[in-house]
Amino acid sequence: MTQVSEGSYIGQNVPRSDGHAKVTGAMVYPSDVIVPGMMYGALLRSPYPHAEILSVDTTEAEKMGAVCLTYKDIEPIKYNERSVSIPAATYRDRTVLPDKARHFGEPLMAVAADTQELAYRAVRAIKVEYKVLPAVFEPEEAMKDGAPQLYDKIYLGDEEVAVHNNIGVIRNISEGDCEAGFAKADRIFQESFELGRIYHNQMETKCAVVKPEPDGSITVWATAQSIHANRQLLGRVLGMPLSRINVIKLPFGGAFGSSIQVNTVTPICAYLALKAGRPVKLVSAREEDFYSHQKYPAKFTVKMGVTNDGLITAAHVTALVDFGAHQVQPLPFLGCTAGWFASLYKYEGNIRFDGTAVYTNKTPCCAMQGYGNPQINFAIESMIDIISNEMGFSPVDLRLKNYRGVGDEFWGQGPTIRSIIKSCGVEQSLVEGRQMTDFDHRERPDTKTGDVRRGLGLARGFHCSGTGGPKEGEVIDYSSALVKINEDGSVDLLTPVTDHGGGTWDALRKICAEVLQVPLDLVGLSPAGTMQIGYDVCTHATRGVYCGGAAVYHVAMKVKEKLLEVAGRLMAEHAYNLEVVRSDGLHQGVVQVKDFPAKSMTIGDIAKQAQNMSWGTIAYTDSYRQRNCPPCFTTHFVEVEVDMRTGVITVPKVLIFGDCGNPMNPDLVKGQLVGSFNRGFGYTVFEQLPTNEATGELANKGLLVDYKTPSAMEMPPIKDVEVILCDTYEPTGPFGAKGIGEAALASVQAAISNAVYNAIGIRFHKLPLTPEAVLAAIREREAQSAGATPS
Amino acid sequence: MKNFAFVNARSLEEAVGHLAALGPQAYVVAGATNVMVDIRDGKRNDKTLVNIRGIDALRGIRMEGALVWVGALTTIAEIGASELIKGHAPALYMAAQVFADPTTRNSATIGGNLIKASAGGDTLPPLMVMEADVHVKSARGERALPICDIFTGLGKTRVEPDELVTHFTFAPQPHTAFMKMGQRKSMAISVCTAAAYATVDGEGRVTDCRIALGAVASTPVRASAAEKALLGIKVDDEGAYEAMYGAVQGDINPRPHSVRASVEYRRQIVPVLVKRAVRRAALGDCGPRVQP
Amino acid sequence: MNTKHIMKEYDYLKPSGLDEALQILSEKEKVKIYAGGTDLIVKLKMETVPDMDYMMDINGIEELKQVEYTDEGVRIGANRKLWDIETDQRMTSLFPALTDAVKAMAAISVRNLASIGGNFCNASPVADAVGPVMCYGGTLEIASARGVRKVPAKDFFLAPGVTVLEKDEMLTGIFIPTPKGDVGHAFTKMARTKSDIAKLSLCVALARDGGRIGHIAMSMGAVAARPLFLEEISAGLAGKEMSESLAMETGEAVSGFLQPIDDNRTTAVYRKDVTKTMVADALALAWARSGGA
Amino acid sequence: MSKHTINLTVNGKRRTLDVQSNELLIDVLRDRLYLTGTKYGCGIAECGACTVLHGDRSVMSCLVPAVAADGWEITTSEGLAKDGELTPVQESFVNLGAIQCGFCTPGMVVTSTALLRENPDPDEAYVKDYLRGNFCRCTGYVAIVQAVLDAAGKMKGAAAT
Amino acid sequence: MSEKVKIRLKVNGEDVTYEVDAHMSLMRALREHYVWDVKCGCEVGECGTCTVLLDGQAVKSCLTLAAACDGHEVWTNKGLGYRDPLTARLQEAFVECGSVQCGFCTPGMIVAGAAYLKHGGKADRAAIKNIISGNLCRCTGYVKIVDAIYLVAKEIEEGRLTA
Repeated sequence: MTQVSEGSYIGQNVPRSDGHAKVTGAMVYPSDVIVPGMMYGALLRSPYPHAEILSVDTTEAEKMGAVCLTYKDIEPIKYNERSVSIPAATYRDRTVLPDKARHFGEPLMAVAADTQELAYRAVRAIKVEYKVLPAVFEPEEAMKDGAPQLYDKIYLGDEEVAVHNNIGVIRNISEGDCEAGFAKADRIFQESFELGRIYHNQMETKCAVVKPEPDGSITVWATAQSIHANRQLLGRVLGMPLSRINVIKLPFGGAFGSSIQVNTVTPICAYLALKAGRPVKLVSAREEDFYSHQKYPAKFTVKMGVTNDGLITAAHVTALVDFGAHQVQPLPFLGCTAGWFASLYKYEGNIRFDGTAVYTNKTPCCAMQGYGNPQINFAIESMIDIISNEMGFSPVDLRLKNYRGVGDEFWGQGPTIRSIIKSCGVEQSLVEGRQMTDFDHRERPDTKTGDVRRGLGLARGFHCSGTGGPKEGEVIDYSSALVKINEDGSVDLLTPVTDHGGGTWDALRKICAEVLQVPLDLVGLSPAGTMQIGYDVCTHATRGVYCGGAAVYHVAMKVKEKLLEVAGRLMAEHAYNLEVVRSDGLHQGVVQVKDFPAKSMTIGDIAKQAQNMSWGTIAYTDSYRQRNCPPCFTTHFVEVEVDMRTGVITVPKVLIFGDCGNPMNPDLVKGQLVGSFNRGFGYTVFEQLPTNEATGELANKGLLVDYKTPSAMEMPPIKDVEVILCDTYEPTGPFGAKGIGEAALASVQAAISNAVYNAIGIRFHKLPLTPEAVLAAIREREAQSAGATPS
Repeated sequence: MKNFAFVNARSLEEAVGHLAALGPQAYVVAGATNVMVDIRDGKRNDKTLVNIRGIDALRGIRMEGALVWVGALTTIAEIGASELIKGHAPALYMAAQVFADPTTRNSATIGGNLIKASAGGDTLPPLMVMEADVHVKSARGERALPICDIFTGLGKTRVEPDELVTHFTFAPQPHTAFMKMGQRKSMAISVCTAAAYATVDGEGRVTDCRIALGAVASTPVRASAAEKALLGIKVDDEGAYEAMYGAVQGDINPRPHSVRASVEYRRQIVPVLVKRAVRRAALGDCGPRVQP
Repeated sequence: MNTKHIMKEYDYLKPSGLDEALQILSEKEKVKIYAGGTDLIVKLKMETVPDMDYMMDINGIEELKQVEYTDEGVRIGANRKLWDIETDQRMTSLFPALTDAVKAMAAISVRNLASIGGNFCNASPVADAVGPVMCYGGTLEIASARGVRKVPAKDFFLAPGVTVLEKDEMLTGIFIPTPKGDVGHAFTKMARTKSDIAKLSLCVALARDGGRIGHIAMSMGAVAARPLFLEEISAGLAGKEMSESLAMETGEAVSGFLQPIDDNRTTAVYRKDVTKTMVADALALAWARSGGA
Repeated sequence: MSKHTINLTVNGKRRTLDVQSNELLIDVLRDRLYLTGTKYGCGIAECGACTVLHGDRSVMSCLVPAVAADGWEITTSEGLAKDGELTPVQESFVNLGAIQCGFCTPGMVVTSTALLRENPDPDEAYVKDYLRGNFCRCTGYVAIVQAVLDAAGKMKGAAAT
Repeated sequence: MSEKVKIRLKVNGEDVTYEVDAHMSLMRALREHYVWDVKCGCEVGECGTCTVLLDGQAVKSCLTLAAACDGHEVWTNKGLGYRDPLTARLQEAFVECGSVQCGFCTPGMIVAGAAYLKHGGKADRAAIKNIISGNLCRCTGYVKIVDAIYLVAKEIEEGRLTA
């Protein structure tokens, strides 16, 4: 889509328009919404990982003035909290409130009361009798015959399906001929990798405020990555026409996938509000939020065949995933994981993926920045490092030889969504990074001595920009926009796309301003709710700018067409002889005759004249679907220091390459890459969520005091955090843009782990690399070498 | 800024105690329909509101010996629904039918109507033609005031700040009637009102007569000139009222520049109301058509 | 547990003087003292404060916030805020291990609230400020309506959350004697992140006697049920010639002595392992700071 | 449960409130004074989103019983900018990309304000240490530290001229 | 500044405690506590849109001193609609008869009408007119409002509904 004009905002650093509101505390997040007369909600959460509810007595709580909600008040409509797939590919296993607890901390009952304190006290006044059932926490255990069963049957689309051995989903994919590929190889490598559960720890806990309106409709403010997904699910579980549900778009305190589905609290809050006939606000405490959703853990076995000249001839991945007590779409999760795996390297077209996802009595898993990508990337990029080391290849060259780049096929979100790569910054990243870090001269681990050992590691990754493919598949992906020119030349932009802090909204404003050539500050982002604007699937899959922006581009182009048509009537010129240019002097967009700028009118004058003539508002609204899902690439060169005596890993230096096509706002792109590095560092070295198997409770009890992520102190010195944006242009993106969000995390983990290998010569197959794990590995090696060479 | 305190009087004794202690600071609230408006308009401020609404002893309608007893807290709705009042004081009954609107009548009290001492207070002319006594109580003692000389000016009465109106008494009088002229039929402050007491002999000549008028001067007034002019006339003789038409002009002094009616209009309307009130009083007709 | 709301019901009292506070303690049952609240409020949210009918706020008592230097040493009011201690230049020069320990605690916005006395009375085995006070030979001043008594800091703790304080007593001040001679101190801490609770903490305070160790005191946090004062091992070092091997031997000895546990922060194995190098390093650091070669 | 009348000065305005003994300052600010810039993130002083100024010092309002804040002078993120004009710290946060989702931003800005009042000439290590209790999940902190250093530079420049 | 008075009352069946200014009207007190179906039209008793039931009697809440309502029971249109089948029916009748235009007078009209019916009011158009004569409506011309109350009165008379 069109090149940018001279003096364009696109590619320029513009201070974010919501900055003022955010630094002054004025910004309203869902948990800040105050509706007069509102009640406060609270949840009774399961004290057991697996239990039947035998009886419930809410009498005491009701005497306290609370409105109580149990499964008896709920229509037992089965649903899946996430609705990105078409219904026929969606497993449904849950209701708004269950009659059986399947994980510790699962919401079982809810109350609303006049004060938050009263609500909490009322929850404690509810008497519940449980029949405690045996629980299962590990997928291998869960699949055994005789293991406690979470479900007998669930639904796939409208079909009832039986669940055997807690296996929720199996997804096996194979292309080419793996056996033939392995036969062609000179060496076969097989390794296993394990990534545990982590938690989003988004700053704002999940919450909802629901207000019953006088006309019987409801207004909803919630932590939500998709207002329309929330509306559609609420419509379904409440049995309400969608025209009665207005989910309002608000900024919220961080996503990372945590609100990619309709959060469990939201339908509960809606039910409470409708029962009470009053607005209800339901905000999770942090210790509740921990039990809401977590990142998918994964266990992989990776087998690769390589020829002596460094050609990867085949790859086979088996994946075992424990997704907890409910399905938040592990089926597409496995498909995506297969896609990320398949799209990293060519493998001569010989791939096989065997994925199994299993129910356990743990918190349900949902997307968290990558939907399987950081998990499988850690395995594959560790594998590439292993192969390089074992076979004596340069890790840079092995990647350059095998990566999928321009002209190759890319699986956006699994096998059904494929498009051809048209822009790619992989080569630039690898070649420039190799030079900047002097990568080829890094020392081998066995030459290093001392208490603190330094290492340099590399990994590369990507993510799709959206989930569009040339063929309509099983995944829904389109966006909408409404653009209207006001009578003073300013522009209203409505978009259903949410912004999680990455600056998507400013990017969309820039696209609109660029198409219509109006000063950026004249493009206002109008408040939007599901009643006001068309559908957008979700701000997920790194699609905000690429897909949401394309919809804005498409609609703004239509508005521009109308504008020129109206201008033509006023100026007695053919529309095709006219063009729009921005006039910073007039602080207006201007329509002028091509090559004769003396004849011109400001957009404000045109719109006002159109009004005087009663010609109508110059506006348009439509939806738009991208037919590609171009990968945005990242490459991480990470230096680490490992303290041999304590096992502590620090990162003194990092070099990050990001390929987001033409960046809308380079500072904000870099900000996402640096933020992702921090989270990746946390994922790799700090974060874990062990379960106390005696109680089913998290070992940290959901308290941040025992869930540490790297703080400002743990980050490298500012001067040693370098981010380079690749010089690429995506022909299918709005003004050449792709995404960056999830790609930014994909390769952090493997890069750190590979650097640790380079520092101390120990390969880690399991995250996190806590000081305890690292020191234990060092001690184990010491013991082995002491055993091998007795002194 | 509005500045009020609030005390609740649970008994008559408590109430007069509060009034004694507070003196002019006290501001008695009963039905509150006048009080709320005056507070809102800023006519009164820096007062202690003395709530007497809960004193049941001040409520009720009954015969006390030969006299009709009406508690000061009795609402206009209660008066308007009372068969006793309908029989013994038709004028008061009729006034209660046109007082404000049914909803307001559920709150407004007869005592409040007196204390407001508005020139157009609907219950006042009926009480005057019945020469009711107003009973008040204070810490100093009790006394009865004849209603006809209780009003000293607009909003002013001879009731002292420490005194509380407790009840009204009057002799039963079936030959009374009340007529009201308002800008509309409800929620209308009177353009003018007339209450009449009139008895006739066998030939239909007026033997005794009392007239009281509302909204024709700064207070409700007795129309003594008109009363004289009516004595001896035949009530069903249209022409006989001519003298009264002239005489009554001396009894009234309508306020100029009123938003509700001009002086000239009132002077024309008053004798009409008097005539109709006298006729209906003489005939004992307290039917629904209170308004012309 | 509820991190959004305190579910406990209690009355709040705010005495304006020490006598009034002591009177309250002697007269009322189930009184908990609120100084900085950084432990108490969290515990109330965790619902681990079973016996509390009254919260007594001692922030109205000025004398508990004061610090006084004399030739003998320093007396720190029990309710002196950590931030006031760490930014006190004289404190830093006299008792660097104490100010280092304070700086290693939590976040600035917590240290602005938290008091040093609270760090003692909370009686957590991980309390960072406790080790230095013990190693400096500090004494705690305990008052009640019955009078005042003094207890050596090392004898203050009985079990997790339990101290020698009687129910009518409160900690009013901490006295630390000025170290004499060629002294060297070190405080080190291992934690997951910089503002975290310790996996391990260690304090060493020694006085050098030429090439030999004179007096020495060592303590460790987060390795036992209460702050651990390594009395015997320390005593065994006095008079010994300082050397690298002595430092390492001591590390081994301390590690061997410990019987730590696994918890959310780390493992027993890790604690025992890292203790070795931590002790050796800290000893060497304190030695160097005392001017020793 | 005892009830108390407290006086607070919040962002320069005197406020008199009746509070219960177990009420927390964060809730009084958010639910009763509608100053929702102060955020709940964890409730146990692990994230710093609820940081406010008590005089010139930063404190976490999730740890402070409202009754114990009687007499305090409190500044929240809403009270820093005067007449709509951002403080140097706020301005640098906006200009240098130190904000993403913005939920930590009020606490970060408040803590940074205390920092610069304490030390107008901080280095990177000082800033990182001062902000170590303020959790941000989006930015990776680099831009935040840069913003504070930038604000310090601007303030020094302004003081010099 | 006025003294604060604490009053306990029953509002729409719920026991509540309000802290009100000594001079505050019941209408203001209700609205401050989010009972918003009690509308403020004139605040001097002229329009009737603030009509509520106080101990079963229709009163204009703007002319009622809140402090004096301690211990009393208040019902508003919304609460009656939830709990009282007669009012619920009357509300429906208003919708059926097209008695609602802008809707601002409606809550007061319905309370006045419900009070009439509860006190045995007959299907008598003149009486109905009289009973709502203190309720101002600027949209409808009253006819359909009278119709709605009449309709329900008729249903009661015909035994299809109990008053």
